[in-house]
Amino acid sequence: MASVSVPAERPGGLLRRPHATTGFWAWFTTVDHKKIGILYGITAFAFFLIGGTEALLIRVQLARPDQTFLDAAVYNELFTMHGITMVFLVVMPLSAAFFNYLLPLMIGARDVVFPRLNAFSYWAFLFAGLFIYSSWFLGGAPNGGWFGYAPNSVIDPTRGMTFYAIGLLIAGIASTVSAVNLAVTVLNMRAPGMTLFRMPVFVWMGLVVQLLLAFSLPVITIGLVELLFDRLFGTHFFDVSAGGSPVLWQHLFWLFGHPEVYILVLPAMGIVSEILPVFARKPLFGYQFVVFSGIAIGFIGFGVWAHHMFAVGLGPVANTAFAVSTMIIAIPTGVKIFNWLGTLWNGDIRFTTPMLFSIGFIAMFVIGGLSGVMHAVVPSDYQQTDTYFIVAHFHYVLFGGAIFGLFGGMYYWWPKVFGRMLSETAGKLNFWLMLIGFNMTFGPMHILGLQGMPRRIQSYPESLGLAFWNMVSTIGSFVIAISVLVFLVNAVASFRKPKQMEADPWDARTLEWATSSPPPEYNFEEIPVVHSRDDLWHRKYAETEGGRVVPVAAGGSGEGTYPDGAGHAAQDGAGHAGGHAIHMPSPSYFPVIAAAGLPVLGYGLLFGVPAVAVGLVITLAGFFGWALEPSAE
Amino acid sequence: MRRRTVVVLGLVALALVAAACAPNATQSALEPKGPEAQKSYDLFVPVFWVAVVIFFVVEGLLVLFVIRYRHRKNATRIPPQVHGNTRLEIAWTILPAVILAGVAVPTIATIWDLAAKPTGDILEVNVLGHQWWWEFDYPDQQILTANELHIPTGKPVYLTLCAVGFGYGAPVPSEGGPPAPSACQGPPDQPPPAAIGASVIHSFWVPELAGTQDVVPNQTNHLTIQADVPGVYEGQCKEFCGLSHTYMKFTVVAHTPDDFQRWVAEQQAPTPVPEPGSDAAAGLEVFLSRLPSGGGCTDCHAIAGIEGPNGQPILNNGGPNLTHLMSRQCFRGCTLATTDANLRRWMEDPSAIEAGSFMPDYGLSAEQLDQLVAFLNTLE
Amino acid sequence: MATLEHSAAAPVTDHAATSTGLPHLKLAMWLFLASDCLLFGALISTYVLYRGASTVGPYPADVFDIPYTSVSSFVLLASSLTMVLALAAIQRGDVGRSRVWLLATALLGMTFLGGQVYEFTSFVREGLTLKTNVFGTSFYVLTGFHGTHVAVGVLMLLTVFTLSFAGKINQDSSMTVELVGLYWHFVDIVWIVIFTVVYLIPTGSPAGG
Amino acid sequence: MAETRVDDPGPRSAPAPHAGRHPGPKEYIRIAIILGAITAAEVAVYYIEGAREFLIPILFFFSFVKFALVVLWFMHLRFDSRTYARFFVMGLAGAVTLFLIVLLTFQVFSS
Repeated sequence: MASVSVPAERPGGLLRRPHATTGFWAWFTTVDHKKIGILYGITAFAFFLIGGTEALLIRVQLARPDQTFLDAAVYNELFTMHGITMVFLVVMPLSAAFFNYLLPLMIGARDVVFPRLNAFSYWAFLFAGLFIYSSWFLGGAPNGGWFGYAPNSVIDPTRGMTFYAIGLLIAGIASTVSAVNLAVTVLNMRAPGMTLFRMPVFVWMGLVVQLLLAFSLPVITIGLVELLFDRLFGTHFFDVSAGGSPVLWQHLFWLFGHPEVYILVLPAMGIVSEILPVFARKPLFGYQFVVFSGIAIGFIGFGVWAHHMFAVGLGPVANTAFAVSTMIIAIPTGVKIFNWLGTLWNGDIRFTTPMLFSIGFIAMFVIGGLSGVMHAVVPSDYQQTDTYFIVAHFHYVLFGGAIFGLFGGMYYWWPKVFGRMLSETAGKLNFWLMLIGFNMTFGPMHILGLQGMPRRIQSYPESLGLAFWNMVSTIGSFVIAISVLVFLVNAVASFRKPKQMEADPWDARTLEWATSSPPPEYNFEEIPVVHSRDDLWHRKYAETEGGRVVPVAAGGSGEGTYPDGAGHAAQDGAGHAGGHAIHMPSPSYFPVIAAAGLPVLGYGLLFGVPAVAVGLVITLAGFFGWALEPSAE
Repeated sequence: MRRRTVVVLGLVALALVAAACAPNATQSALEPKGPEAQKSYDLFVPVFWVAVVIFFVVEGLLVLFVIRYRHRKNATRIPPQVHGNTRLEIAWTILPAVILAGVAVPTIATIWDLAAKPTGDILEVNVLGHQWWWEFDYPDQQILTANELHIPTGKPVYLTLCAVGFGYGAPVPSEGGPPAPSACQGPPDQPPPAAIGASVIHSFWVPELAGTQDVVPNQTNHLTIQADVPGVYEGQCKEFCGLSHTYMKFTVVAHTPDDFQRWVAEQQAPTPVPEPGSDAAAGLEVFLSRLPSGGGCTDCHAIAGIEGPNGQPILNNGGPNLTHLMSRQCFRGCTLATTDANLRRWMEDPSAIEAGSFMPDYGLSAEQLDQLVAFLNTLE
Repeated sequence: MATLEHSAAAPVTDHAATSTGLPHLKLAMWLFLASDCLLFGALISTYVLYRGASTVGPYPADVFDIPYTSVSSFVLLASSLTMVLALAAIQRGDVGRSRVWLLATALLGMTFLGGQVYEFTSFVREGLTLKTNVFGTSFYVLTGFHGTHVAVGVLMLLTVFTLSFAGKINQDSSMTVELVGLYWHFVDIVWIVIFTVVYLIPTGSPAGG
Repeated sequence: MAETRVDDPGPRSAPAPHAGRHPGPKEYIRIAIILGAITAAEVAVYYIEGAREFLIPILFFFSFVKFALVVLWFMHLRFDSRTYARFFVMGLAGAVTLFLIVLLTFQVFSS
């Protein structure tokens, strides 16, 4: 299905670069980090709706004991796809959307360092997602859990786990490429004066996440390759009868899987660290400590993977070591939370929707963090592992944490991206419904787990007395669904409004608010020169000797005071005077072509060698055209 | 804000209450019934309360600040731009570290405690994880049974766990014969059990008696369980192990030492021979015969003391050993009661009951089914 | 891949200043190589775990031909030399000589690949396939992965070689050659490790490990 | 994550295309000869019966030296900015430590 989009890209005028930067087809050839960010966002949100629907089906099946609404096969496919979708096709790309759109703006750059590579990453990710989902129609979706434990994932007779392996490999390529791209962007593309310790925390978290990706993805890549070879070519990596070890897969998976947790949550932490200061009207408390704790979390995050394997029988030495490292990682996490509290302290807090989501993030993430520490208590974890207690824990981290943060980010930057405000009323409704629904759904799961409900079971007997809280949980999940609908309506409605938005509606502190909303294609007419952290704020406000803060002459009204400040509010960036002077990279056909080859290659591995060759040819053709096409129009 | 906190706090409070006094929670980690489970529980409770305290402190501050420092109508004050405070930073780095250290010490002690093999008077049992049922092998008692683990109270039971694939048969004990080798090691002339068939990872969990121990192919794990009071304790496979993972349950039946000895004696008693001409005898014929489809019960199931058509001993090949089947309360991963109706339904079409079942549908006639049920009923 | 990006990076960064003072592509390439370390780390440790774990032969000692493999190691080392010479030449602006060294490097790389193909076939003849045992499985996948890296390198070298005739490679664009060089040397150091860990270090008893 | 200490000139500095002069062909050839010699030595040690018990440490030492020579001279880490080195060491050290731990949990080295 991926190849479907190729004909549109037939390299007709070979090596001549497309010009159009507007219109439908321009989306396929764009290399503009902002457009690519929007593409990431829309795609990820679409998958969010699908993954959420899968979750609802699971909840319906579990609403009452001994239900037969879904049979075992479908149920296993659903919880597997729910996990894969939410982790790889929702939270990761949604974070990528924010990184793509905002990192260049926040550091005062005109684009990422390798714009076409950036486009390639997006298309590869999209095709990976479509590839995995095509499995529903081609003999069954993955059914071995998102963690795909061997040997079960190897001996499963359906094609599902082969789709899983190939799909995640393609997604992995996409993420690795964009990780290198964005890391170099942050290091090398900063505006004059934007030293590392003047960067917004969100940019810092972006940098850390890209490095986590760069160093953790290769490990799962090898794990997936070994799984794939076992399934396709009869190798024995995880074949016990030949002396293979199933535990090797667990190491390779969790060596990636744990850093992945921080890959998912650090972006949200960065977002919250941007939103809190703006609406508390104070700078972030203990900037350096928030940054360093973020780095520490990323670093220690590589040393805790075996706490997912306490019950495997690694022996007391390993369990002790990983219990300790796991407890240690709680410390920098705590530092972050206390600094956020410090930011709120003595602030002048405005309860806008972004702020509500950020406060909700802190409140919920604390719960997830605390239950996390309880898992580090190994003997206690012997009871909790693989029960709904764990499910509750990581949903408090990844939903109460990541998703709340990302929603806050959407409300916060929506006006910047689309030049229109989301309705605050609908936003608040969205927040409260989601908060209540979320706690109704996942709070009871703590109890269920302790009462003896294991994970990944299709039903449970009446006798275990699990019925009540399961029903509560199911009802809660539908409340969440309603809150998401409210967001959808809000989003659609916002496009009914005219595009009338000043550059800096929130009276914010960072560079992206210094240019028009939406920003012109080239972001800044003149690359700003940065003099301090929260540079924009310092251009709007000054401090008297007494430490009183007073607006500077120019404004504080929210008008940025850079050259090319908020001048172009209404119009489209491309269309104005200064614009033509600035030379931006031309769109290109080749990223999408190069990416389109990958799923074709994947189908080839599944359904017959010829397609492998075709896929390789398409991809190589893409890259050669890429290398040879002129750099400008 | 208040509303949210109420929801949150309410849930946490409920979590403890509801969990502590939940109705017939027969598989609950919160009701330890033996020293091993107690050790986990004794760590869980204090850590939980520490967490609760921290929770109230942090969320309390959050709510306090949010209320205290909310923006008030037409207040024009811009708060002082405070950038941080190193003393505070040091404080809230060290304080958690100290608390965690306090948690770490007993944690580590207990890890090693639980890992140690119990000494003195213990019972040893091999636990074999199949897709999707549990096999229990008592090497010293020469008993091989399934889905029901019988143990004496007040005595540590040291389990040796291994995962085996379809086609592996634990060596059948035969009365009078030489003691069968330990099932997890397998017969000397065979490769180790895990290396046979397509075994997958399972996880042995009976929360009221002990924490989880994974059952991993090509790896022999150990777990100590102990029950202080007689009773039936529910257990379940906790690691996703394929299509019918959900239905891989088991029970641990704890007897007083005397009752346990009685049970052992029962299990060791020779299999009664059905009197000729009875339905049961006909059922035994069906059991031993090659069925139209070419297969037969004895391909997988053995019964101590019953020999094959031409006198050869029957090996268990992946199916539960049926010796004294009717002394068990349940079968099929302990999700069906051993009633005539259930046995009949099961033999009639296993995969109708269990997705992906390894037990074939031999298209048995109604008469054959009746005879088989009659025969199985003699296996008390 | 990074090399292919070269042209696109240019327009955005015409004001060629970078915050760190380091060229984008070189930074990217080093980051990529750093991440590739973990790729091979995973493969090599898989091999170390399985080298002695096979339940049936042939075992490493039965198939390895050290003299033969050491020759291929020499070839790959030599290719590293020709690669740096190519770089030195282009940095001097001596396109002609650089071209020759690039071609030499590519040829040496192909020789190495040829050698690997021959080695694989002879192993298969001795009864060691991907499916024989965990040693075969982990050996072929590790060395095959490395071979693929070499092949990609050869492809890049030949591309650069061809581009040089189009006058696309000159003193100013010596970065392209340097990047291909970095990649190529990385492939070489990976082989240095493989040669020691896989070939030279003797395996314990088939049971052990 | 050492890279956060990236040399960080506040205002932009034009990139120094080849920070620190790279060595010339002569030095490259010298290095290559050393590399060849070591490889020869490796193979030789492999066949010397006497060296059996020291074989593994010796081999590791040799390959380490070769590795270092290529990285420092051919890949210019000795001459280029430390930032590249920081990245590379991050990956390398990470790989070595992580996978050593993994192999240790398998008791690979005990036999």
